[in-house]
Amino acid sequence: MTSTNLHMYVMMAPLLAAFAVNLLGRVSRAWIGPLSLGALTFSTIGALLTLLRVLHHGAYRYTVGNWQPPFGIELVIDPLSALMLLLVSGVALLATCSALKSVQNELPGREHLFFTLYMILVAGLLGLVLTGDAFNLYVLLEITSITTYGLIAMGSGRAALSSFNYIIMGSIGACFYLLGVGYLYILTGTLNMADIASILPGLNAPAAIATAFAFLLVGLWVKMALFPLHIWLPNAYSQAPTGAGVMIAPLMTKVTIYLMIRVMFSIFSPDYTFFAHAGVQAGIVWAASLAILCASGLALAQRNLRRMLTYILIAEVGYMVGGVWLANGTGMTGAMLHIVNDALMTLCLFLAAAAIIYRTGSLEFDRLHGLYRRMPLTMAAFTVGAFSMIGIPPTCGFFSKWYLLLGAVQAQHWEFVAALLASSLINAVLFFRLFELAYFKPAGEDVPSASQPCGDAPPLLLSPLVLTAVALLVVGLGTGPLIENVIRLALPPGFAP
Amino acid sequence: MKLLQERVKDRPAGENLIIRTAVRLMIPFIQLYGLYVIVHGHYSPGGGFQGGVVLGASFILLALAYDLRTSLRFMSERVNAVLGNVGVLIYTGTGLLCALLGGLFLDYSALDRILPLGPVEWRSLGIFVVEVGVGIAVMSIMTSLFWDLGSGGEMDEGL
Amino acid sequence: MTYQSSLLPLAAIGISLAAAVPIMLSGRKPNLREFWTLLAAVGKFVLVAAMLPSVLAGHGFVLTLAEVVPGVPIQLRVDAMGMYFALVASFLWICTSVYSIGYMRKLKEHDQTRYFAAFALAIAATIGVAFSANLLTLYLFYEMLSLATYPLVTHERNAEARFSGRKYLIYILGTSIGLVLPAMLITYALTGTLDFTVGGILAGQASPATLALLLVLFLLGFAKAAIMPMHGWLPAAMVAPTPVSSFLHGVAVVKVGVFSILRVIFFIFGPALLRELDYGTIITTLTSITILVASLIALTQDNLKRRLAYSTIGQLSYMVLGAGMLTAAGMTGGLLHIAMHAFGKITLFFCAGAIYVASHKKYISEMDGLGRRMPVTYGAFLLGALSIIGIPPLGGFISKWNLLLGAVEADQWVLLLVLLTSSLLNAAYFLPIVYRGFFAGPRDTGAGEVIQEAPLLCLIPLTLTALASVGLFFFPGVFLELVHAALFR
Amino acid sequence: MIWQLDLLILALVVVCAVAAINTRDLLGAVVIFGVYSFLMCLLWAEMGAVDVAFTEATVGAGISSVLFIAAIFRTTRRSKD
Amino acid sequence: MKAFAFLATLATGVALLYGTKDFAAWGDAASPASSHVSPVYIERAVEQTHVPNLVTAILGDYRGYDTMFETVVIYCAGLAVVCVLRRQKS
Amino acid sequence: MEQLLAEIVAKYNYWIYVVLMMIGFYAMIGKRNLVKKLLGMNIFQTAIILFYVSIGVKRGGSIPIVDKHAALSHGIDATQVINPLPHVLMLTAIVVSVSITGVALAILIRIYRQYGTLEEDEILEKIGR
Repeated sequence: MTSTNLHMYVMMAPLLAAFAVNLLGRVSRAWIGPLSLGALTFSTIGALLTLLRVLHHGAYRYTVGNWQPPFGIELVIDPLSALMLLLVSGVALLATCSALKSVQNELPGREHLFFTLYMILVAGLLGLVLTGDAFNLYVLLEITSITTYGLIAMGSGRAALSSFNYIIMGSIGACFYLLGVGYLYILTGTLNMADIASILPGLNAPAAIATAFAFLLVGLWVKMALFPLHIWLPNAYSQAPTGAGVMIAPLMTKVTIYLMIRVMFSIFSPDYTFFAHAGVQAGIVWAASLAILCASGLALAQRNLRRMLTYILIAEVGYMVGGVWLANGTGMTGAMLHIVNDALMTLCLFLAAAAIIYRTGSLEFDRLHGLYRRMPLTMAAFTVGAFSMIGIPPTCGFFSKWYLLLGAVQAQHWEFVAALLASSLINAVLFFRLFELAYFKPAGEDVPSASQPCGDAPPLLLSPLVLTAVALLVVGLGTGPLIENVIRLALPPGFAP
Repeated sequence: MKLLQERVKDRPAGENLIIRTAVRLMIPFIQLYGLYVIVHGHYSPGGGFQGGVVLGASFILLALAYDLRTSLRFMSERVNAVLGNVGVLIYTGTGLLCALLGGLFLDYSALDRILPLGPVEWRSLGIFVVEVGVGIAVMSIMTSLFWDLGSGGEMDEGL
Repeated sequence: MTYQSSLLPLAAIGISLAAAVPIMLSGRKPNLREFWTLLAAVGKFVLVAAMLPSVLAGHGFVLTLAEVVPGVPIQLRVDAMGMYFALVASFLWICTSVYSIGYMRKLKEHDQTRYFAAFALAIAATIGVAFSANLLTLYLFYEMLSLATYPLVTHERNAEARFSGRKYLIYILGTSIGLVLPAMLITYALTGTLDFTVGGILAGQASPATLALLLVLFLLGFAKAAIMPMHGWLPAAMVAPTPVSSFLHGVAVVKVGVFSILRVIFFIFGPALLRELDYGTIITTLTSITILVASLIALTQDNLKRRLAYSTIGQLSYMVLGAGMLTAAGMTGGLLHIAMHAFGKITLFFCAGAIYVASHKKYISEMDGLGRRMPVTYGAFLLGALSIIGIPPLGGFISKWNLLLGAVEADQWVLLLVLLTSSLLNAAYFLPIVYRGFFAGPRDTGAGEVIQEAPLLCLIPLTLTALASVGLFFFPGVFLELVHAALFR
Repeated sequence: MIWQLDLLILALVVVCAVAAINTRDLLGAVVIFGVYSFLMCLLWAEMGAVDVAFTEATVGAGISSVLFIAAIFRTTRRSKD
Repeated sequence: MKAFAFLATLATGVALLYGTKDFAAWGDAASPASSHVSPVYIERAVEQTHVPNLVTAILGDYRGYDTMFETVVIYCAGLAVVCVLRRQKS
Repeated sequence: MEQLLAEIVAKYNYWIYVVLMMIGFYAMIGKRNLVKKLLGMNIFQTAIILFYVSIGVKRGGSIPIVDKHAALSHGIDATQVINPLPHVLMLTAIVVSVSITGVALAILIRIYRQYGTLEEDEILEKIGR
């Protein structure tokens, strides 16, 4: 095992574990837990080592199959991708603990299938983070999509229909992306991102490049559910099996936003992205502001915890897209930081939702009464997550919001400032409404108390939740070093925060 | 006589001796062709994927002409699932082996350390190995896809 | 003032934060739980007091907790102004703890564990605000205080408490996220720092219009200072148990608001800048209106705690008004009023609580003749009221005298008029209570109902604070010294 | 490369695509789609993409159609548009 | 809905056609797509891999990473179908 | 005008691909029958494949399978062989396409089991009920 291949092992461990789970899991259920947790622990440690290595020795490139780029497929391991690697594997590890328990509960007898897809999804996300090849990105995007379709469709109720809608929208997104790649290929003759980036400035083909740019971005926007293109997300994420939602919700949109950053800066240059088309940059910030407001408003109308969280998720997508498109270093720093923070916050909230659903069987608002008394630790962690979403220091949500706001102030995009503040306030309303429900109404008014199991969720559900809540605080207080050591290096040149 | 009548009755509509016989005769050739496509992918159009599809098609044909149970007799569900895993594992395993042997991931020339045939030969061989893996996986998955879609997941009767 | 790195400020904050854990764990053993509370209270006071000599000698303490934003770490710093506030708050916490124990036990309140835990968190946040080295850190503790007090406000868990809780949050969180946060961001974007610097950081960094906007955002944004129109939460929050009202809504929370505003005025804008732009007028206008209107409303309130609440709103504006005068005496008076009002008002609230504990009466109109049965309580009430009205020989006189001086110094006769009128109004809404207590004939009190003094654990603190009010008139030394150090050194 | 043939196939492909999405009988639509795939595969073969054509012939016209038909047999042939 | 779909389709189509404006002529051997990376494949693939079918050579080796995931995609599809359709055995 | 005509003729493949793409896209978002949506998706994807294959074409080029010995002994003129890279990409795309179709069909079967219909509006009606 040489350290050159470390990131490959990080990515391959979940993939191989997936096959092992499929083969051994059908023999005995007992294999599933150790295999998946073991693989993900390995990945997390590996990702950590990769990150340290990148921080010490600088970014490096890796060519699969030892073919010189642009002939082979190139992987890029720079600070941002190493950070994402750690984030994805870490979040997946925590989510898996919870999923093991809730899947056992919801999908008895099909755990090995679930976890095979699940681990492949993790591998796909890890692969996405690493890749430096435009077409390889498409393939991996499809891997993550197809596993997600399957995982979501395993849910009950309207899951099948939601999954089908997701397939249609997801395919449109992927096809648009593929079209964009095609346009770039026809112009440059290569698929390697860095190579494309070096060729593009010398080309005289404004129409085709603009088209390619537009299609790549729209494709990714569909995948990440930016506001008007979000319609598939709330149903899909809230109908999915709990175990799947816990992992998909924090990671999918975040990784797609990371990909958008990749496309914007690794394929195109910041100059092209922001300044080549007058008004586009400002227009997108406006659109993101609108997205934040609308999604937050829609969240107010929800009466189910998980649906509410999905709308918040959509609003958060607006945060990050807007932040990147503010076109200054601070905004970008905020967006990148928010990728990390939002993944953790969403994970925390979805883990809490999973624990609640495990105990009470429902997430409708009128079933949440008296939860503070029944599940104090779960609710404490949930509260921390909610504070982070609202943006209360010293949870990490505050600091990324701080950078986003600061970027908006510097770029004089007051509409974005207003949207962010309004959405924070709406989040406060949303969560305090929940706290009130869970705090004031005594349990067992409408349900016989005998059927109400008391006490916190089992340790397998609770420990990742508490860990995530602690991580929210730790990451919040570690914002400075995180930005200084990692994110600052990931910004495109000329964009100091 | 009565026995014969019952037999005719039992037989689901649309089944036909000619088709069955023809299919029975064709299947070995189809499978042989599938294998050829996989193996000969280096020199002619085709490769693991196409060959795998052709191989899978042979089982589908069997399930179409007879019924699902018959095709399940030729290739049980369990074996099929294992084959699917094995196919993908061959590919990923090859890639990983290259990395473990000190080369880069999927760099087949690193396999030279097992048996010195020369890097270029190993590349050719590596491509062959992974194509076989793809073929096995695709065959298995295509068959399973049809089984499941054709029976609505019940795995009892086909179309 | 020189600063040396030290863990003391963190310890002073952390002791009650840490105490929350054993408090929660020992929920089933009330004695043990309250032992922890008292231990933390005394420990905190000792820690704060331990830093006092050094601060008086001009040597502060500093501790950087985390680097979060370039130029703006999460940093604790003990300077004279912070020391002054922390000293008041941590001393009064001891009194309140004792009082709480008596009050809660007598009333057999539910959820006492959560109550004491939240209280500990709240005081930690208060001291955190006092020791913040920059606006970001201050904001952090400010929010922490808002959230820690929410369970206290909604302690009763009935519809009214829930409604008040909502109102409280909407005002406090709404303003801090909606107004302070953008103001802070703009400040940071303009100057690149949020550090509390003597003389301010904003001078010459922005246009007068921007500065005016910032000032208004800060003034209204720190809604805990209850400057109208952001005062609505304070009367609503009076549904909380009386110790909460007395300590948090009489002292800690509201003064945190005032303290934050003063920090901004002195160390972000800087008196010189405000004087140059003549923006003191903005502050004085807003606060004058608040003082008069709040006093008038207080006159009409029959619920004792609500009357005290409106009185508090008026008195808080005194402090900001003093700072807004931008003269030496005015600023001294404003700052000093924090302590003087704290001792007076906490006495009044303690008395209100004692009356409730003893007689379950909330409305002033029901309290006729109570004073004769509860002479100690009513005596203390009188002292507290006199102090707040500003009559010598009580502490309130010193600060009010300085405020009046400041108004004269600033040549603001209108302000002088405002101060004098409001003092009259203060007397008008406080003295009748005492009068009714001692001289109004008792309406037919049933023979079976014998009203006695509240339990000893309630009486001791309120006597102590009342006497302290008197003592402060004669020995304001430490506080005066700290205020002078904060303002002029 | 014979451009007349090319154009003819392209025209047919478009016709088939339109027909496939407008046929109300789903089975018919799928069969037309099979034809469409086959024509596509011809087109590609003629463009020199033999491997793609081979794949499309086995997958698009073969497996895909069979899967569609299997699913339609399990569900319904009816379509309103 | 139909009108919206039609408009969206039209807009996409127009955008794509607008983009083709800058393309090199169809079938041009000197177009960038055919002159940057692919000639190297054509000229060196046989020498480097001993596989005369260039598509197989690229598929299996140069872009083998893609193909690996392609196999995983189809594996996932098979698995997903089983997940979705099979009812749990009681 | 003539130039425009020449332009159109020179790029007719692209035109056709755009038309196919539009047909498929329209079916995906405009049609209410779920199977039709799926057919649209397949048409969309074949359109993209057509586009990619068109990229690789070289006038007068031969198929990308070369003579091994000729290649090893005296090299190959790259302009005479069709660009194989788009073909490789499209093989992958076809596989992805069929995979997604398979999953989608399985989900369709489940939807049909659940609601007894494959028309979007009827399903929505049933859900609303």
